[in-house]
Amino acid sequence: MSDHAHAHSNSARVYVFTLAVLLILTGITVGAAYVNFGSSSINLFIAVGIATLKASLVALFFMHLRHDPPLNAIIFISSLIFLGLFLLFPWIDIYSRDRVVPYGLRVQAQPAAAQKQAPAPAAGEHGAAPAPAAAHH
Amino acid sequence: MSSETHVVEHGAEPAFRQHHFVDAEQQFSTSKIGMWLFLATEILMFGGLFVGYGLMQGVYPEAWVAGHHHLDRIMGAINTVFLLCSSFTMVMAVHASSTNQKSKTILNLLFTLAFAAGFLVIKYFEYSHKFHDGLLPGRYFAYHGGGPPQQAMFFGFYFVMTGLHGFHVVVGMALITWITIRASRGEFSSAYYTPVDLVGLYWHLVDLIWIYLFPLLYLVS
Amino acid sequence: MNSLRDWMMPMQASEHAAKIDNLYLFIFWLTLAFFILIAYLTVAFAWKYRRKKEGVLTVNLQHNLALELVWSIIPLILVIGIFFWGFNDYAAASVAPNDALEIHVTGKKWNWSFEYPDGTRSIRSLHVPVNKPIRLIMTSEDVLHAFFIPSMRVKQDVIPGRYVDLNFTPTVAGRHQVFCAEYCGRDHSGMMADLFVDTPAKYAEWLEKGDEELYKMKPAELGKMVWEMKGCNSCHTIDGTKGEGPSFKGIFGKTEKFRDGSTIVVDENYIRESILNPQAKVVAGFEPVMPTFQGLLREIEIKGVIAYIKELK
Amino acid sequence: MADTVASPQVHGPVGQHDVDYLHDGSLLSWLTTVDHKKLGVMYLWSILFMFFLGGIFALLVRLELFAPGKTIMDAETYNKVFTLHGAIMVFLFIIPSIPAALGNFALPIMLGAKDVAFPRLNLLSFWIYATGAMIAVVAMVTGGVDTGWTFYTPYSTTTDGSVALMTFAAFVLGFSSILTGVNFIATVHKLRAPGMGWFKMPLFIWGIYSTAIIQVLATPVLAITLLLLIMERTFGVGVFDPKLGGDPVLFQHFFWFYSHPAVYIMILPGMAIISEIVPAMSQKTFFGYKATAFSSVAIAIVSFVVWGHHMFTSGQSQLAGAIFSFLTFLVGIPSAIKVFNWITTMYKGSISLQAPMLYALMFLILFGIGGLTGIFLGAMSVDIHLHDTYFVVAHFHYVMMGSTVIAFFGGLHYWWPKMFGRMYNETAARIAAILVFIGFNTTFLPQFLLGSRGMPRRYYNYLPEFQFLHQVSTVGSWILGLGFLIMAGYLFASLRKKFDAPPNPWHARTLEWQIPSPPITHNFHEVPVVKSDPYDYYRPFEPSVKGHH
Ligand code: HEA
Ligand code: HEA
Ligand code: HEC
Ligand code: CUA
Ligand SMILES: [Cu+2]
Repeated sequence: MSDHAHAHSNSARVYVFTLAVLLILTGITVGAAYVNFGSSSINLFIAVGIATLKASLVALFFMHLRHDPPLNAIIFISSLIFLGLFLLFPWIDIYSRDRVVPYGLRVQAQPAAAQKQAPAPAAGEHGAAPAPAAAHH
Repeated sequence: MSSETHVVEHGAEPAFRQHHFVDAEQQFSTSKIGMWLFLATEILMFGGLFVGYGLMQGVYPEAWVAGHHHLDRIMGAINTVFLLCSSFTMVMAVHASSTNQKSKTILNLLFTLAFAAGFLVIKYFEYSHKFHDGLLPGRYFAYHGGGPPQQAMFFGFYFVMTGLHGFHVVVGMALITWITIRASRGEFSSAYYTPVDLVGLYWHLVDLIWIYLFPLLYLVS
Repeated sequence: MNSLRDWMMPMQASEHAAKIDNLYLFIFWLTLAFFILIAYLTVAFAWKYRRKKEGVLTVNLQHNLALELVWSIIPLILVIGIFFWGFNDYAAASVAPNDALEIHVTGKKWNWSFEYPDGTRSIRSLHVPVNKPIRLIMTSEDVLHAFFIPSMRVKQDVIPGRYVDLNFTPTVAGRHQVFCAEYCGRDHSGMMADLFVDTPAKYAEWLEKGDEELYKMKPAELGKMVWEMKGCNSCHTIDGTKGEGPSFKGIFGKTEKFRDGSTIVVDENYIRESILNPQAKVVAGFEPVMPTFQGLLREIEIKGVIAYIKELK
Repeated sequence: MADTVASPQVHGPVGQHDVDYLHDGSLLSWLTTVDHKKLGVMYLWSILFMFFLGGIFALLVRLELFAPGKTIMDAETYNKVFTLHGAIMVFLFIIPSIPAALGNFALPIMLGAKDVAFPRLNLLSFWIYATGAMIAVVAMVTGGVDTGWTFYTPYSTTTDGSVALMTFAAFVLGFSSILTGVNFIATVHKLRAPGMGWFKMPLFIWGIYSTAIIQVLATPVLAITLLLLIMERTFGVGVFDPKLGGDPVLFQHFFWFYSHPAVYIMILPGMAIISEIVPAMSQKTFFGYKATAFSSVAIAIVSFVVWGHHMFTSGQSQLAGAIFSFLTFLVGIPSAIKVFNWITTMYKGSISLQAPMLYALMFLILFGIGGLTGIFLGAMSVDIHLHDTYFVVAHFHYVMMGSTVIAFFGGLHYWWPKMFGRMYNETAARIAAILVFIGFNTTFLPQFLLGSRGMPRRYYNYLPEFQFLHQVSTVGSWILGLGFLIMAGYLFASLRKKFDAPPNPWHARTLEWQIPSPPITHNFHEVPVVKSDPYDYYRPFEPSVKGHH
């Protein structure tokens, strides 16, 4: 693209190429969303995987991390690592909370049987009764 | 007694260098570190929303599926393309300004602005469509088409996430306008194009966040 | 040693209290030792090496690997030990034995209410038999609260929209203090309850007869409380509007029509029958959905309801 | 933010740089100054005011608790007062205190730099702080806040008052903290003087640098948490409210992901000051320099993964609780390393017992108590009993007030001559220090006992059996107040004197002591060249700055 300095036309070519790959990847994600891979978590995995690929391309080429001093990449990556920790621990908590839903109550806790135990809060609004922990059983 | 050093410092130095930096190189790389640190805080801020969104999706999968059916994949995909292209024109602008191509810099910045505006226009149509259907966040959720009640929460996330992102787009556009003006005044050259570079980094981050927002909000079922 | 414990901690009144106290005391002595070490060295060095002459050069001590390893590794081992000790006791204390007596606890600004397996309910006082594992199944109706019994060494946040449990085996009969330990607004500090640990016989008697306070209340007041606490209010209003069941307002003395066309003048006996055997006569315009309260209401409470309905003119 | 770096800066005539920074420019010019020293001083006065305000609320809390029942205010007022006490002390005082006030002043000089990396960002950060403080004050007078400083949902989303405004204030203040952190990290990486390698940096820098890492990585999460809270209050977006399907325990995860690291935002700078005072006042090489430097970074990183220890009774899963408990204990180790290194540094020193050192000694003892009582709380079974009792209140006052604030005042006494060019009255300073020490322990030692005996916190009213200990505590708070009153007296008095402070009253060797007191606007006439380690007290002094002594 750049008709001006030869060395730079090289990097312009890299940008065009990057954009092309990004657009193709976008097409693939959208396409993949229409295909059922058998389980929604596979679809999720694919979508997030492609997004990560795209994000890496943007970071490496458009944001120049490839040529920058490593410190910038370290900053970028540590922010992702700490974000990962932030996701990890609440996730561990929410998915291992079973104990606190008392064994005997799981079945009873359905609104229909509400007459004999402490009334479910939110005055019987169905969805609002025993929340997160019970919901995924 | 210190005049000697001062002479050295003030020698043929460019006007943009601030007094506490030794040379332009140091100033440039310092600004970059500062920008990357700022981007890290942006990532963690948006990240908090992604964490909440992801955890709640695990808790109410049906509501999330039902909610995302209301989003228009095509619109989302077009917007993705817009932002990717704008990132490309942005990086071209940075490149042009670093190689002393003033008019090319300005042109690319204007392209970037145009793509960003296109993004907002499409967002506007998406939003007004949602408003019309009563697909509003939280308490204002007034959709009568049925489905799990936690869709209200899904749309809470949808509006907070896209709203915060949209806000960043607007801020980005303001910044781009500002450097376009400066570029037209001829303030940038291969010796000094830091503002273009930094705004570019910011703009790519806005793109980068959308790269995740798009599949997570529009595509995942 | 025990007197130190009794000075620092409340009475030990549950099976696992001693375990918690043992760890507490272990950490106490351990940290006290470390504290004395630190404080002694600090003060001693400050005094011994206080400046006597200005401008002297001092020795060059930069590091000493052996020493540094010692003071990193010894605390490391100690804290890992403390972790396992604390975790074990915690896990043991939070598992309910199979034969636990299950009592439901509801927190609501700013009261605790309790429901026993036989349907008995009480507010602000919890009765349990001694030496029997207790499992409290708790929820909140508004904001977070926390159920805290210092002498049992138990505490658990009570969360709206969710059931959490709390397990302990009381070993000392008598009255114990219950606090709300999670900030919940104006009367947070007044959100207390009494825990009465009774002998099994006394506990049974209490279930039968209820709190002494019931006998002190005016019948209509008691009736109002029953209406609120036993869930009558979920179907019966007191202002004349129709709920799932007929409103209580003005029914006493009124002639009631039934589904089968018969009629009756509402009196004490009819109300009593409606509570204990609701499907015997179903009021016209309503479904036969009212559950029986046979065994769930004490005689005195039924009398209270009757008195209350009489008052609702 | 881009423009903060890159705008032209016109230089005045050479002679102008010789004016001391306090008298350089009109009074009004302070408001738009980009000089890190002036900004440090402006922060200093702001946070001291906030400490005073928070302290007044603290005295009111203690006064109310002098007797059970109503003493001077009703329950609703009490709840607002302790909330404001906690929120002011945390968000407006202690978090900005050491980094933004003393750090801003000392850090660039200690590095041999003329300013921080982004001076205009520094100014922006100050004004964001001022705006946040203003919003907080508005929130206080328009309804107040009664949620506790932790803003737990669903109480905070349902109670009346200016909760949204107060959370917004904390949100704004967060950005101030973030920008300070960004600035310091960039400064440390890029503006070190020639010869100042990473391991030639004073330990104060290491501490502030570690703090800045936390500020940058944790504070954004607070921002988003508070934003979600505001959304929930105003739009009913129910992420945390169970009535809307949300999860209140998730709020606690969000809150403590920031607020636990935040307690290390408080203590690391405190430790950093102690690492400066102890070698200087003992005229001794720092023992275990590298271990201390790395332990700061280690604390900063590990502190991100222990937040669940505030939630052992919250209904989080046992597994999560166990992981958090384990990691909590690991944080104790780097702290232990530091404590032992400070003590060993004193060994065979030539220890001056002037005011800064008195504060350092107090710190060692009080942090010992505060840190070691953290071990009780980290043990899951014991915390079940102690959680949300006065034991916790006592623990965190020992680490925040007894350690960080004491270190802050130590640092203030240490750098006061440099900042303002005047010496304060040493005798008065020693008396005040001793009063503070006695008053502090009288106030908070009894609270451990209260807590272990079962007295819950945030209680307006209490059972008669707790009264005696509460009274002792209240009396202690008066002694403490008296100590601070005296301190305020002699510090203000010193400001009315002429400049009388020597450049280096403590015979310290870090760079800030090699320039005049108070420093000139651009700190150094020429770029200093660092040759020796910062604490080489075993050999004669080899200045890094030419022309000064
Ligand atoms: C400056 C602030 C600060 C600091 C530094 C700390 C330091 C520590 N804190 Fe603290 N903490 C708070 C501020 C702080 N804390 C606040 C504000 C709260 C309450 C918030 C609220 O609810 O409102 C709190 C609450 C709190 C809790 C929750 C209590 C509850 O609510 O139930 C816990 C539990 O684990 C805890 C633990 C610790 C530990 C293990 C450390 C460790 O880092 C301490 C490490 C130090 C040492 C251990 C001492 C030195 C070491 C030695 C002398 C060597 C020998 C050591 C051993 C053998 C172990 N803290
Ligand atoms: C940096 C943090 C910090 C600091 C320094 C302090 C300092 C003090 N705190 Fe605070 N405190 C908190 C942070 C802090 N606190 C937090 C986060 C909470 C929890 C809030 C919540 O639950 O949400 C809390 C809660 C808290 C409680 C518990 C309330 C309750 O749970 O019901 C109590 C009770 O005693 C208390 C007391 C004090 C006292 C007496 C001081 C003293 O050290 C104050 C000393 C200062 C002064 C006295 C002012 C300075 C004086 C002058 C300049 C001279 C003028 C003097 C006179 C007029 C006498 N605090
Ligand atoms: C699940 C709903 C429900 C609950 C809970 C309930 N009721 Fe009823 N009740 C009804 C219905 C429906 C009727 C009318 C049909 C009938 O007579 O069975 C009724 C009828 C009555 C009547 C007769 C009223 C009349 O006008 O003839 C009395 C008295 C009464 N209930 C008392 C009580 C008391 C006391 C309680 C609580 C201890 C209670 N009910 C709880 C549903 C309920
Ligand atoms: Cu209920 Cu505090
Ligand atoms: Cu913590």
